[in-house]
Amino acid sequence: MDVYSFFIQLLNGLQYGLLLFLVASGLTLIFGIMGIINLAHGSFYMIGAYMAFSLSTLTGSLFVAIIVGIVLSVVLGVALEWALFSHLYKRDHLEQVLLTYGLILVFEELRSLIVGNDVHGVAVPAIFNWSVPLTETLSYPVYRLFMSAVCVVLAVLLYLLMAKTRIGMMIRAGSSNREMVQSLGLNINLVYRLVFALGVALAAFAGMLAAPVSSVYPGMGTGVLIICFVVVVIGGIGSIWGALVASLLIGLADTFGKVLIPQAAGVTVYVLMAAILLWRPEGLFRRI
Amino acid sequence: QGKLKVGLMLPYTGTYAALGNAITNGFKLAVAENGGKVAGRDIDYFTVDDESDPAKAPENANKLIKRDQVDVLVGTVHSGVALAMAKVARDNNTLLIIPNAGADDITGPLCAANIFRTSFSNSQPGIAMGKVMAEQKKKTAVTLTWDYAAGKESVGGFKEAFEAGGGKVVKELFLPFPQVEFQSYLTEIAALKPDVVYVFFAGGGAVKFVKDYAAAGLPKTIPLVGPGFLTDGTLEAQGEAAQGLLTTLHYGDGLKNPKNDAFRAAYTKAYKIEPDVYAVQGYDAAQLLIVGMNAVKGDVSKRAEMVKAMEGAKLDSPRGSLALSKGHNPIHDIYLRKVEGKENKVVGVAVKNLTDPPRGCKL
Amino acid sequence: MIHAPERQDRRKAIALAAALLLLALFPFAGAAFYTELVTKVMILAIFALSLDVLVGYTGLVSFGHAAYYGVGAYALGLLAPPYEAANLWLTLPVAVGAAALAALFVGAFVVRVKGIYFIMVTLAFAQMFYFVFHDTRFGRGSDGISMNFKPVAAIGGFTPFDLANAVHVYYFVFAALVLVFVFLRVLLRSPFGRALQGIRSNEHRMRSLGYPVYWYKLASFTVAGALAGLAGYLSALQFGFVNPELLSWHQSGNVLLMLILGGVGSLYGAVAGAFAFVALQELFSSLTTHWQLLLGGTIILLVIFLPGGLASIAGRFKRTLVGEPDDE
Amino acid sequence: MSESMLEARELHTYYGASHVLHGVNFRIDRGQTVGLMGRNGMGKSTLIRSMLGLVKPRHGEVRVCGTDMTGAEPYLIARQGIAYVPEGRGIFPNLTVHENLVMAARAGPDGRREWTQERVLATFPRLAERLGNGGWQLSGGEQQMLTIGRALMTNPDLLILDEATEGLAPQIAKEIWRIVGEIRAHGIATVIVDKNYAAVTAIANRNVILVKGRVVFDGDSASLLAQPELLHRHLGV
Amino acid sequence: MSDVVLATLGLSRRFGGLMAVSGVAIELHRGRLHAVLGPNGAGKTTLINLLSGDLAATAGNIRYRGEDITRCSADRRSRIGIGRSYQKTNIFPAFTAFENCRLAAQSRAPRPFAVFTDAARHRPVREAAERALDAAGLAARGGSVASALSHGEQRQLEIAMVLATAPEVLLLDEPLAGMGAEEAQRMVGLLRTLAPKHAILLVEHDMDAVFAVADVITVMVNGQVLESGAPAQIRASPAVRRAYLGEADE
Ligand SMILES: Nc1ncnc2c1ncn2[C@@H]1O[C@H](COP(=O)(O)OP(=O)(O)OP(=O)(O)O)[C@@H](O)[C@H]1O
Ligand SMILES: Nc1ncnc2c1ncn2[C@@H]1O[C@H](COP(=O)(O)OP(=O)(O)OP(=O)(O)O)[C@@H](O)[C@H]1O
Ligand SMILES: [Mg+2]
Ligand SMILES: [Mg+2]
Repeated sequence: MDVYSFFIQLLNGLQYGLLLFLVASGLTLIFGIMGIINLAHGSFYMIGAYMAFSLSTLTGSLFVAIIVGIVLSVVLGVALEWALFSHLYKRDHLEQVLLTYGLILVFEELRSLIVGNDVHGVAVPAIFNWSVPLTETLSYPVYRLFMSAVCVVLAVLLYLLMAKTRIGMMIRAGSSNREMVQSLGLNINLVYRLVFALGVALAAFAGMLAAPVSSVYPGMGTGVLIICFVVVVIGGIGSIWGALVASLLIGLADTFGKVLIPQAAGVTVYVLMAAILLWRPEGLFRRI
Repeated sequence: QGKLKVGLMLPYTGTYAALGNAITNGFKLAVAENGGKVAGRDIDYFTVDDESDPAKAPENANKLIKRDQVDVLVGTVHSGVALAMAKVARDNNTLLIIPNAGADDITGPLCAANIFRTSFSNSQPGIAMGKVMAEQKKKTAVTLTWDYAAGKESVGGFKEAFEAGGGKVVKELFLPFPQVEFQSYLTEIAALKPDVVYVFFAGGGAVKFVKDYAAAGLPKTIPLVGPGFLTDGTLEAQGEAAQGLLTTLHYGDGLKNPKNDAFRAAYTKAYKIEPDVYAVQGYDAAQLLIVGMNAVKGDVSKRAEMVKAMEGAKLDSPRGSLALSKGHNPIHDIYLRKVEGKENKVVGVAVKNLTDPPRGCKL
Repeated sequence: MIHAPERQDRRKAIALAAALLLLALFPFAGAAFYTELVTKVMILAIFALSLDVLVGYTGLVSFGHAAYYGVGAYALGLLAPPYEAANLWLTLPVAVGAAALAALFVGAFVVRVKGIYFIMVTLAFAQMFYFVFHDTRFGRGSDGISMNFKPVAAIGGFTPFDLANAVHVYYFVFAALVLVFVFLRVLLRSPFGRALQGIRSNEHRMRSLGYPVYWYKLASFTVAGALAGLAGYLSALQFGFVNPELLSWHQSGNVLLMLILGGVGSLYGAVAGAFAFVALQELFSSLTTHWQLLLGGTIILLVIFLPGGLASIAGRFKRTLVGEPDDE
Repeated sequence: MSESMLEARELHTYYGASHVLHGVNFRIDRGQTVGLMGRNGMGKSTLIRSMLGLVKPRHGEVRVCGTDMTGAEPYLIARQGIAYVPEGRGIFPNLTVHENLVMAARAGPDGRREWTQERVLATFPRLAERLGNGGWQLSGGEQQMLTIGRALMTNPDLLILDEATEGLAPQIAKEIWRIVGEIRAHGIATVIVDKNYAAVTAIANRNVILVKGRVVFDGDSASLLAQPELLHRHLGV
Repeated sequence: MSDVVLATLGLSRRFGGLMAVSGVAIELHRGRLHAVLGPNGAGKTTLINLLSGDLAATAGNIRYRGEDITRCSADRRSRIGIGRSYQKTNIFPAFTAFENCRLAAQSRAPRPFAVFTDAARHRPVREAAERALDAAGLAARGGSVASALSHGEQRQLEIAMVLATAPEVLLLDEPLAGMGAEEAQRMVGLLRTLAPKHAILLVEHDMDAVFAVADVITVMVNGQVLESGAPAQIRASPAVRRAYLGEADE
């Protein structure tokens, strides 16, 4: 590999990693900080992508679609929390796994009933619909760069929210002792409802943002979910920074794995994971 | 003679649900055109959703064969499931007609007297495209596909024909199924600068690849080609990025022949949607069954006679003419198609009466 | 009141005997398809039992248990020579051993961590195995392996039963299920089993009471893996086909579902859960092609309204009829 | 006449099938200090938790500042100006000392902000040294101080201390009693559960003794101390 | 001296910049009850954690009956006879009080890895558990699920579990905390009966109890030993009064 391709591959890896981060951050928020295991997270990503498709066809603009989509996903998040997840905080993880597993099936079937099983594309917004030439044959789509920038901004915002605000403290406190938070006169139920909705919105947002480059297809949620699991496992549960570092690592491992050892491309990230767990059983970072 | 029991084992949920439905529609249309009967017998359909899950395939096939005791089994889309079905059908000596799955092995080493296919084999479109590219005097090619049987067979067909015509495949790239993160491969392709890139993807992967390929600015210098699945049913999603792509398949839009015109009219009338290649394959599956049944006057116990009639069948298919090879695989024209707007316009015949070499079939 | 538990025990014993008899006579009903279906259910029951050791008794919620099921199945797939039959007595121990080894390897990593993290790490490792079979030449790829012959049970020149015969397979699996059940029953009542339950309740205290917790957990993980491998082997034997989906996380999810259907932490529950799961699946898929929607909805309702699984229905029913028992 | 802060009327509480409180009447008025006593397992904590909405009583009524709040969400009850120091500590282990305090900070129902982080740290200098440490890293006594400090940060009208001096060094325990005296001077009511009955009776206006979920004594300290046989029979001293 | 059971030398533990325990030398004798006092955060619990193996020492060593156990795991230490209780209740919430103790006693049974016997049938283990419950005053509550016990009862159970493991060395971290006056008295009585045959380290803030049972007292401040000696000497020490008991104490 010449230096030039090396740098382009590096860029590929980072960009892929940042996209992973966007999904994984919502996951680590709900998993690690709220203490709920939510397998349906991938479905929210899928729902986001399908919303981007339907809404942008309807409104003609991806940005309008994203704004409407965020509102809708917050509503969805609040409704789900109210109807289902609020019953789960006191239950054990096994039941959380199953309930959210059931949700995956439901969402996947509903998707097939409502929008069918076709693959759809979403147009890249006109202002980003151009590419920067890198070599005489290869150019890089600007939209991908834009996505990466959005991811970085979100990472910083999320970190600030969790680590520096009272809301963040309340969320973390709630994951260790809900009763006590209530006894302090704080409405933890409301906070959790909103945080859950935030997590859903993050996943859906990731789906919407990624829709133009990933296209929209059945089963897209589960693929993302699994790799995000690996991100959270490597990064350490509940850590935003951990998720960021792990996403980038996986992005790079995956990209270079495909180029350098194509025979084992599917397993490179898992080997990476095993190696990291051997060194740090609880992931790279634990908590914020 | 009671009703003829037909088991339809097809995907009705999941990624391939649309294909399963189209095949079913096509099959039933042919039966309806035959007066709703086959050799005078009414039909009892038994449907099972195979979910495109090979792990459930043996059980699902058993359900139809042992529980429902069907006379003939029709299915399916997914090659892995079809392979498992073929095995069960062989073990139980049940007549099986495959309306889509392209795994070469089914009509190769695994071929059997009771197993027929009315669709295609994976290598066929590849062979045709390889030949066309060689004729266009392309010297070098790179191939890319998912690392699974269908992809490898398709690429294999391309490579064989392309290199036979004097070209050279400089690199064969594979990525794990069903990953869709292509960026690093695009970088690799840009570095290799071949004359043409042949890929096999379907569904979501096909959409994403075509778009990524265009976004990377590659089509300007390196043309992209592939089997028809690259652009079938995905043009809506691929939009601009797919314009002008060349693909090969045994069917296409704007194909002109009387049978096709009639078929399209009838199908649209019956189901209110446009037919696609899968509907054609389902339609032909029923046509083939009708030929066999007529030869034995509806008496399925005369299996040998029935098989003989089916082997000799010359079907008037919407795709043109359709005959069967020794391995019970279609012999048909493969068309060269070009994407124009939302259509895969047939621009010519890539190979006439293509029959792929029946490797390993002991029939 | 004093006699209630005894009476309950007697009732349980009668129910158990009836269930055994029913299963033993089932193939004589002559419905070939259902014989095979029940065979499959019994295999799943072994699988569910093996997971119950972890989830119900050691408190390790593994979301990657399908990996060992798959390893057991693949062991047969890979060992089976293409043009002749494999020997049951050679391949079975190898399959169980391979699954145990895989579990030992993964367990060495994962039993060090807890809670959600454990769930995720087990899943991630299961995915690793999935991709080993899915993406490498060794595992022969995503299309799976189909075996042309059933293994033979020959010992020397003597072949006690014929595994190409579905009824023989049925009894073979039935015997395996009974053996596994009895084995676990004894195991979980032993001091070792009690220690596992202690670990489930409070691992830290177990350590300070002098139990080498790590090794207990690892032993439990390995035993569970080995039994899952046995189930996987039997499934490969029954269907003559293996593919990576055997190791997929849906499979892991389904077996967890069986546990919760039957009630976690009870061996009867695990077996009942397997039956209930397949029954639900058959029922729903006969109703509509969108049966996954029904299944998903059922799971959700079950988790919210019936946390104790089907086993708790009787108790609840009694309570609504008789009312809350008061201690006064 | 004094106004009631928190009141339980004929409270019956169950844990599943076991009946723990049998018709308890309990009342604390604004500015009062009440000692709640009884042996282990008599229902002291259950009474407190029932009044705070953390356990739902099956019969009876809970009134907060005169309004019926039976079965209300705990946070609504707490917002009436009630702070709770639970037995066995209830710090947030995954938050730092500073965060534990900050997240609780709130003005009292009347807008008072007498207790600030500075004041809490001045009261418990040990906490000031551990400000950036995670809650899980604190010693038992430090956790106890943190719980009390955190309760004070809500500037309550009523402070409920369930075994608040457990694990505190004698010096610090004394400091707690001093604080109770001091806040009483500011009109803040306190409910104290503590095994050190001498310290409690010294400071409380009223004492209530629970036996097996029933009130067997309700009166002022002087009359309790005048009946040593009561103390012996019900508290074992 | 032959009756030294457990001895430490220069034992230290650092948490970041904080020396929670620093250079502690302490000797536990069979037949002697050794109390450790100190203000909150002095390092008492950390010391117990170091002795029991819950924490690893950053410096110094621990010898048990002449053998260096500084690097031994917590479970190994428990098996060779060092038992501990926790300041923060640490029990099996889902099990009955009896089963809590039975599990504790089982860890001493000859073959804890035994796989093919019925645990509940093991007489000696059962009896040990019953004895321990009785000693801690919980005999009547053996059948109650631990999580349903009141706070004070859970504290009693905490002690019962240590007793059930029949250790030679008892490390007790505030055993009286949370117990009512009567239960505390009973516990003091229990400590007295245990003392002759065991080596006991007692961390406790209840001064009455400590001065009633202790043979030796060590006072820790800021991780270091401030003073060590007989109860009378400690009570009289001005340094101890200043640092711990409080100026105005009797
Ligand atoms: N969560 C629970 N589930 C079932 N029973 C409980 C629960 N909590 C307490 N109990 C029972 O209720 C009774 C009263 O308990 P409570 O905690 O109120 O006692 P207490 O007076 O506070 O005792 P202590 O001084 O030991 O804290 C006890 O017998 C206890 O066993
Ligand atoms: N894991 C830890 N990380 C950082 N600091 C710690 C950790 N554990 C304890 N400490 C600190 O070490 C010091 C000693 O703690 P320790 O628990 O030993 O005190 P203690 O003497 O038992 O006090 P108490 O009487 O309050 O229980 C305390 O200041 C505590 O904050
Ligand atoms: Mg209490
Ligand atoms: Mg301490």
